[in-house]
Amino acid sequence: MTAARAPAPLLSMTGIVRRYGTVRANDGIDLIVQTGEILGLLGENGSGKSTLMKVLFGMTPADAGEIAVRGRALAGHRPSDAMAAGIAMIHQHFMLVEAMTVVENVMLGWPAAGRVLRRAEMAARIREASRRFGLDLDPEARVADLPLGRRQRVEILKAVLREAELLVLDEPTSNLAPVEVAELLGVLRRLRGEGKGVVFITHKLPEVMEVCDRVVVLRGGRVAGAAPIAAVTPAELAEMMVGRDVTAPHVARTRPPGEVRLAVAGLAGPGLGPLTFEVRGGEVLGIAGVDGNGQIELVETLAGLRRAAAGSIALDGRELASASVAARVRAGMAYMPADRAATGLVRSLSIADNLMLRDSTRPPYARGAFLAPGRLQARARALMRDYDIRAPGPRVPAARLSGGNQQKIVVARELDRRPALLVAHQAAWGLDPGATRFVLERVLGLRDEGAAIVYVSSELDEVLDIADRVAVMADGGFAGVTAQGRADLARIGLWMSGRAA
Amino acid sequence: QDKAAILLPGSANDQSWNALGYAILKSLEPHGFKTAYSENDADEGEALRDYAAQGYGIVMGHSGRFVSAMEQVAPDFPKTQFIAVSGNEGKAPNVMSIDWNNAQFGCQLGALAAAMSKTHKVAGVYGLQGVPNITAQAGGFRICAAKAGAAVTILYIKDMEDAAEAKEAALSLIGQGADVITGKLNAAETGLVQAAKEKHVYVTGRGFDQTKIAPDLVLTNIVEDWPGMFGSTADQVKAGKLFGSFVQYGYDTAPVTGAALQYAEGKPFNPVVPAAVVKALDDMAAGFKSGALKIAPTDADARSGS
Amino acid sequence: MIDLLAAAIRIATPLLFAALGGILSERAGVFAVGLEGMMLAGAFAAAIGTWASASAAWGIVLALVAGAATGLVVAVVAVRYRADHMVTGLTANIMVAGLTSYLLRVLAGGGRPVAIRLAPLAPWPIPGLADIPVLGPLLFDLPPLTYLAIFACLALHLFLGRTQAGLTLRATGENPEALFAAGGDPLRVRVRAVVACGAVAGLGGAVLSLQQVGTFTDGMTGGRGYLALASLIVARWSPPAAALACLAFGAAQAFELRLQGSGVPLSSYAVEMAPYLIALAVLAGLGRSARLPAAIGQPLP
Amino acid sequence: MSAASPVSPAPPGRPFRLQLRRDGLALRALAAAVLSLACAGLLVALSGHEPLAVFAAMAAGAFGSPHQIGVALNRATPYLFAGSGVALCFRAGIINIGAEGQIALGGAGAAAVALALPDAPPALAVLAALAGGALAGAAWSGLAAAIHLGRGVHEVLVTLLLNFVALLLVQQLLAGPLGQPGAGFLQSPGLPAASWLWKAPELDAHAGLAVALAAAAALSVLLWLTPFGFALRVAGRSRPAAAYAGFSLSALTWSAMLIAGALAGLAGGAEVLGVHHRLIEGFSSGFGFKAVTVALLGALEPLAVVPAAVFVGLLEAGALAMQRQVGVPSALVAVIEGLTMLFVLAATVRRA
Ligand SMILES: Nc1ncnc2c1ncn2[C@@H]1O[C@H](COP(=O)(O)OP(=O)(O)OP(=O)(O)O)[C@@H](O)[C@H]1O
Ligand SMILES: Nc1ncnc2c1ncn2[C@@H]1O[C@H](COP(=O)(O)OP(=O)(O)OP(=O)(O)O)[C@@H](O)[C@H]1O
Ligand SMILES: [Mg+2]
Ligand SMILES: [Mg+2]
Repeated sequence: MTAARAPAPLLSMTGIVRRYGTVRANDGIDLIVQTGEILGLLGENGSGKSTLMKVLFGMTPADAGEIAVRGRALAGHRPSDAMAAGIAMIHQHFMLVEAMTVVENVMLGWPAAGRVLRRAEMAARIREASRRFGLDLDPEARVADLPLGRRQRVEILKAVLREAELLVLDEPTSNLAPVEVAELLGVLRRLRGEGKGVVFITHKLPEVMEVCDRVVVLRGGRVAGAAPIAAVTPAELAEMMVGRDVTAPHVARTRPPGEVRLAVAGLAGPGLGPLTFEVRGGEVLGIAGVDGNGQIELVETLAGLRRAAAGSIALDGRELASASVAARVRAGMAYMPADRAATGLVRSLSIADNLMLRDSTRPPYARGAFLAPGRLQARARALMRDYDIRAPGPRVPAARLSGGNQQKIVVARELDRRPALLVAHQAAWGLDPGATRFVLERVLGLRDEGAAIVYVSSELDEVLDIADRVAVMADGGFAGVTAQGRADLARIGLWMSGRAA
Repeated sequence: QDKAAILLPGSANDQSWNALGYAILKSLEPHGFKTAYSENDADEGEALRDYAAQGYGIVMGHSGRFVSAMEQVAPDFPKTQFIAVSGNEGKAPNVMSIDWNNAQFGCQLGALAAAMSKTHKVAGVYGLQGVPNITAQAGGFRICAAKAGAAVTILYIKDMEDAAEAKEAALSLIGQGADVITGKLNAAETGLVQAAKEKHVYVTGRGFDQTKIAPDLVLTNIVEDWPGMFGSTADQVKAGKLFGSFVQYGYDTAPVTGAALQYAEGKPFNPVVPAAVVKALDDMAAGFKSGALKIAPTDADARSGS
Repeated sequence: MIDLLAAAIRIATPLLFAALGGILSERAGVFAVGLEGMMLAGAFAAAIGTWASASAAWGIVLALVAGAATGLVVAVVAVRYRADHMVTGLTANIMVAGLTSYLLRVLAGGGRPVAIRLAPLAPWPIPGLADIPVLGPLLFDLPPLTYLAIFACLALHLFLGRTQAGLTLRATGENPEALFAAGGDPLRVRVRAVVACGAVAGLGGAVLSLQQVGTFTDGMTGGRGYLALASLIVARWSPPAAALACLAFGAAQAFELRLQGSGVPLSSYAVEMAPYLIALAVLAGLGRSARLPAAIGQPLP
Repeated sequence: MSAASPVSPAPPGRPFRLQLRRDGLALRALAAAVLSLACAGLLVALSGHEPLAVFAAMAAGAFGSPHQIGVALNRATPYLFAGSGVALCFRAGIINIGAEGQIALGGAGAAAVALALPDAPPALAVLAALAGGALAGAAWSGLAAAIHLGRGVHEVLVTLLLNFVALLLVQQLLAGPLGQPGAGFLQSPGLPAASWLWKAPELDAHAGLAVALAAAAALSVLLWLTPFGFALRVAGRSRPAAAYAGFSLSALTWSAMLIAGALAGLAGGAEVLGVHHRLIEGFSSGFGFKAVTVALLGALEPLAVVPAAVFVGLLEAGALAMQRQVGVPSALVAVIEGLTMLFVLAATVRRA
């Protein structure tokens, strides 16, 4: 490198265009990343962040544009070329083989692992690297048995071990507990210290403020703005992203909590309970805690997807612990599962079909023994309007919507039923601030209609914003419950970290 | 020109039953017939109808399975003679079945096997339990071998075309002490001979071809004389006569006996068969011919096992 | 007993080759319903190759080639053109059944049915070992393709577990997108796996025609490809377990023949159900643990 | 559902989706047809025959006369019955390849009922016999469902293995209680004429086709216009989503299997009552596997299975007639059939 010329940037992308049918996911984007820099890539849902990074990594071809790493144009358009150029990517949906062990996942496609696999050597290197970065990992563990936080460590280790120069992380913090987020940000800083470049995609502005050197904001497939982090405030960033105010909603309570609607007593099952709690009409019980502490067991047992080993679930006095899912829906229970890709939606079905997913045997969707396709389309159009689901029409498959709009389908379906009880799990997962606010507002609206709400999220801020009472889950039970909200932050933190996995 | 066609239930290259059917057809050519055949025909009724409509005077089906379809089609083609080879029913005026007397030859094989066995254990491998000509041959074999003092085991396999399975069946019988093996199979018959060859035990086959595989071990073959059986029938059909009956050939219908024991051309038995045994078998044939000896095997005689 | 085991080994050999091929294909994410056709193609090519060249070695080579060609057809239609795996396999079976029978007549018989006669491959006793009582005749006095099957089983086991290529193949069946993201080419892996599946299954056919009966007859595989498919699922896609499963199937069939011979008061049809019923009972006993490769049957993105 | 992963980022399990490629469909289909004809022509030439004459004979065999068309329609009937049932199962993500055995037993059931009611009046005899076929088929698929759901054995294996058992069972029945004593073959006595399916004059197509068409139409309505069909479609694409929607997966599996089994049973029944007029060993050999092909060729849409089944029926009727007219080995029929289907598959239908 000569001193005379400025060194070429680590990465430069120019004029990237990627069209999906008529949608211009990327519409002429320029992006530069320097060595030793953490670049925050922001933008609301569907603004084109993931697409840009997939183009970079060769997961999807670009329609136009150029990519250069250290001034040298990328040879081809496959992940292998990107990796050869020193790029590693941690995808929004992890690219791990769940049935395989950690060490197998690390060795996959890695020439250094040898044609005849050097298993023991690789396992040792994994142990060594995980010590260096403070990421505790058992190389022989099966990925399927790992919680999401651990899976992410596998992805990070893969990148680190391959000595990637540029690391791309697409929403890596969505599923992490605060402790794990802090850990991850530490790892990113360490990488920056080693002179690597990082592209960090997130919807959480505090994380951006904490770790990034510079931000680039996308909107509608174009660069809407860029700035060094020191020059912007979170509010300005939010403004740049969505063009309006997206601070936490303060929906004024229109009536005080009423009678007890949900009464859970001695509820227990594998990895759960026994738990006893009540939720009143017009009350939000927030459940915080590190993922993997019984949240999924609790919500699925409430929703009827898991059998309770013991205990009772009474909704408005009706015992539902052994009722079928369908009976619970009929009794007024709504449920927004965390796993919208596989459970909450059938992505290959149309928006309309997804809107009737849990109500297909009831009017207005069914008329006698038959479906009423005409009414379905009309109803779907109305819901799309009411819940601001942005799509060309109700016949579009859900898979073609951005994550935020997909989540709105779930919200519309579950809230439109005017349920007596809403069980919401990670309801704002992966949503941009605007969409998050939208969901929270709708949930609070339901509260004001007198429904009981159980709001489960690993996002403590979100829980604190919305809940009347906060319970913290640990080891399948409640480590503590408080009605003090933020005033009790210290104790909540203790409950969460005390038995954190 | 007169035309004759045959429907084969399987493939003409099975080196056994269907190949025989093909040979039957060819044997009609010297009698002045133009011939056609179709194998594995998935649509027997349609095939019969098609050939009859094309003016074939003789339409044969090479298995008892075709009788059923013939009964349906025949009324529409009164000038065509339908013949089920190895069937055992006829229907006036123009559906007939021809077969040879499996029981008589099965009986001879039984006596031969018992005489040649040193362990006094003999065995047969067959397919399609319950089909009359199978019952006749297997039952005849058991009755006469048992009468000659041998212990008899009979096995049925799932598929008369599966040589590998037949070979396994034969090997299991040999493993249990049987040292003479017989059977009535199609493509699978080869498997019997291969097993006998590997384990050096005697075996009977269904054609000279099988003698060639193991000349020192094949005792004899039942060689079916379809040309003989068809010869007179075909000539009569040509002359305008139609049959609607079941004709069974055997030693009692000489000179056309329907089948013969043959080791090689003109040679009924392997040289290893002692003259005394040959004499006994010839006497048996004479008995059947004169009517002094009669045999009518039942399902119980043809049962599987010992 | 020894006799039963020897029979089980004989019956298992063609099944094992096909099952090993099937493991390659299914582990790479392609349903191996075409095993029957691949075996049949192998059986045909082995017989006709040996007949034409008078050398069993050529027959075996041709069996590999014909099986691989069948695999290639399946791979092109199911992997490249993303047709359904199940139907592609079934259709390939139909086509191969017709094609072998047709080519036999056209190539060997000038349009006429023809009989091919070959001397079945003789056993190769291993000097020294073959004379051990009991074990010798059972394990060390086997025909060549049986040794090859045992070797192939071990080789495949090591390949899948110990090599980068094996890891890549398994990843293709579990999560092809992850492999793609790791720099691999799932399409190429699948195509190669299915072609290899065909070649190995073709050897299974060669066992039938060349080693066991010394001739080719139409449809001579008689459903063994489907039994091999069942064995590899019972075996949870593991080569050594597949060897055991095939042996178990072989033993069940050998047992069935002996059961009939012992004179149970049942018709032969009822007794012949035994191997299938035993297989079902074993599967039912194993219960729910079968986990298909996660991406099996799914088209590549 | 695994207890360990709280939020699974994995794609939905076992989605089952077939699509017609709409882009340039006509062109692709044409290319497929031309290619398969070219390959078939090459093979014909290999045997020393004139390809054009062979194709002419094939066309005549398929369309040559009303009777030939009727023959083709009769061939299509069992494929249509069984194929639309298979389509329903596949839509629900249940890979049922047990039609082969269900058809065979359906034939046995129909024959048994027809023989048991020798004096029944025609309409009653036919209806009762068809019901007997449907019941027998459904019983067999029900057995598969019970083993699959009760013991967790993969449905492909259960249905596959039960096929072998079913065929042996039919042989056992023919060797025993259903057999015609003294017949030269494994077959039942002829069925009373009252139980024969009505045949259209000229065409000679039997009434089974009409029933099959009605069944396919009914299935299509069931699939697209009822909550039950919706549940099936959801279950076929995502099992977790179906559970979440409140559908009982075991109930869906039971119903889809029973419906498919009954339809396969009807396929066997119609074949026995309409074509053979008796139960005869091997009457349905290969029907079940071909029904799977037909179902997928029809993109798993019961109404689209109709043209797929008729296409295969015409192809077979034409090819079989062709071998009789020209004397090409019959194996060519299977080759042409296989080739055409592979080309059509590659060109038009894909999983998505
Ligand atoms: N495979 C695809 N097919 C069709 N459209 C797509 C596809 N992938 C993305 N899109 C569209 O491209 C646009 C950009 O999507 P992208 O996933 O890049 O957004 P994003 O910024 O990552 O959003 P999020 O924050 O929700 O992850 C969206 O409108 C989306 O609907
Ligand atoms: N033949 C039909 N009859 C009635 N409604 C239909 C029919 N085809 C589709 N629909 C309805 O229209 C919606 C959209 O149709 P589309 O063709 O996109 O179906 P799909 O959901 O993609 O399913 P597939 O691709 O499996 O056909 C369907 O989900 C269904 O509700
Ligand atoms: Mg994204
Ligand atoms: Mg569609």
